Amino acid sequence: MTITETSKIGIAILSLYGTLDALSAPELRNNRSIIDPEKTVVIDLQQVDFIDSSGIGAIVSASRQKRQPSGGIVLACMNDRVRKVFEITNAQKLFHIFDDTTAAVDFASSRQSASA
Amino acid sequence: MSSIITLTLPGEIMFARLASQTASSLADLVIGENREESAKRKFCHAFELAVSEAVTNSVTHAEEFDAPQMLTVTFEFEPRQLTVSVRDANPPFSIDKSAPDIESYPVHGFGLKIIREIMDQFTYRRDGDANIITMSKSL
Amino acid sequence: MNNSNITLTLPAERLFARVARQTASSVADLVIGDDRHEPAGRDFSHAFELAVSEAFTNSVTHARESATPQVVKLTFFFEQRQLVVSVHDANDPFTIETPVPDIESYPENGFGLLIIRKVMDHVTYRREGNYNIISMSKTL
Amino acid sequence: MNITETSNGAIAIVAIEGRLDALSAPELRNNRSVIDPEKTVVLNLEKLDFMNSTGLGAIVGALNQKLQPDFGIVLSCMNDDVRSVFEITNVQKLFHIFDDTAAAVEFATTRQGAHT
Repeated sequence: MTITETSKIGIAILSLYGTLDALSAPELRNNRSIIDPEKTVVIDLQQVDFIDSSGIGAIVSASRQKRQPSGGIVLACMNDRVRKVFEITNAQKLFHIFDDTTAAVDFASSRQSASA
Repeated sequence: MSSIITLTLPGEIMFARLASQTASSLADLVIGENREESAKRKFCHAFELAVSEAVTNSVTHAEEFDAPQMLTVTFEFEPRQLTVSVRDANPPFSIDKSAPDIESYPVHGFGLKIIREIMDQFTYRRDGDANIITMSKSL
Repeated sequence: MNNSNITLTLPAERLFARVARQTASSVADLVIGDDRHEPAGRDFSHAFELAVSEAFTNSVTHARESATPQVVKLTFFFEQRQLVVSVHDANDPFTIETPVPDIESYPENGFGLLIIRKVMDHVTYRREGNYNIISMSKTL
Repeated sequence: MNITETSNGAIAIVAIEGRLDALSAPELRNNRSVIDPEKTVVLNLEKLDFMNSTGLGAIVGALNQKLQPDFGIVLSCMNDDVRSVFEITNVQKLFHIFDDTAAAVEFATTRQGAHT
């Protein structure tokens, strides 16, 4: 898996490409923006071709790093294969999920300023 | 440090496809992440094609057995090289057949030439009453 | 399509979870045949990708430290439109009757067996000598 | 493997999708337009992901059925993987190969016209 990081209006956007499983999960867990409790991060899952429970666990643990768990991680562009695994585990309940990164970033920045 | 992966399957034509896809995913691991796309693509395709040819050959030359024989495909996985061998219980054969003459519009006989062209090493040996062909390619 | 028995033996390392998963998907594609583009076909393959990825990762996570390298063996058996995959390892015994994780507590693990149970029709666990065998099957 | 067939005048356009190997080659060999000696066929290989020597043999075999070995089968849109199999075996010498299907159909139509 590769992670491309960009940022917009103070919000970090991590675009994941490839497989998010036990082998690649540590890469996400150790990402600097993920670890920073103050940083709100949008994770773009558009190019993720496979995710399993290790991948879900890494994303859930990312939100535990954040000062306000429900707003620190915002998800964007879930394809069907990714969405199915979120729904099986009910993990979609823990996240705000948007169809495109622009909407996700807007939401993230509104939450960021609201709680700053 | 090398790891051994073995795949055993019935000598039926549908399994040539399975073996070639397993070979391709192993080749993908040999390359790892930091290779650019086309080099990765070529290395994976080389193994997908070579194993497809080798297993197809084993299956198509196994007609005289009634029940399908089991084939064993063994991969030796190393940091910069992948070696794959295909073992079957067919009669002995030679891998030194020359490729067919193109002007005769041939429909058979390309498999061994393809393997020789895309693999670095390609050898054949007899082991008891089994054939073992071994192919390897390094990065 | 007669019945067919395929085995794949891999070192018990995370690196090889993808080979296990992709092989499972290829076998599932053989069972589906040409309607692999239909949603039902795609779901069937994806179910085995998930189940095998989870089972293999569990085996790796709980593999014992030992001199001899630990391996995980997968066997695939299919007949008509049913595929059975079983995962063998030499780890300590375990149970598949794990509770469903409570999502509100932001759990980080425990999802693996939940996913297997949800995507497969039948899941059984048994001990054979000093081997664990978890068998999972699904009918198209 | 899936085969979809369309036509343009007297030319049949046969598009192959997926993998052409020993398992799927019979489907191509038994295709009505491929078998018909008088029918000129453009084989559109755009969606062909993988082909081995058995698949190649099926395509050469198709050409052998045709009254016109020069243009009975015209090929279009090969990806690099498929092209490498043609080049390794030199079989590309036996075919006219085009980068897009429209050009292949035009070529086949003009040759067909010249011959009837």
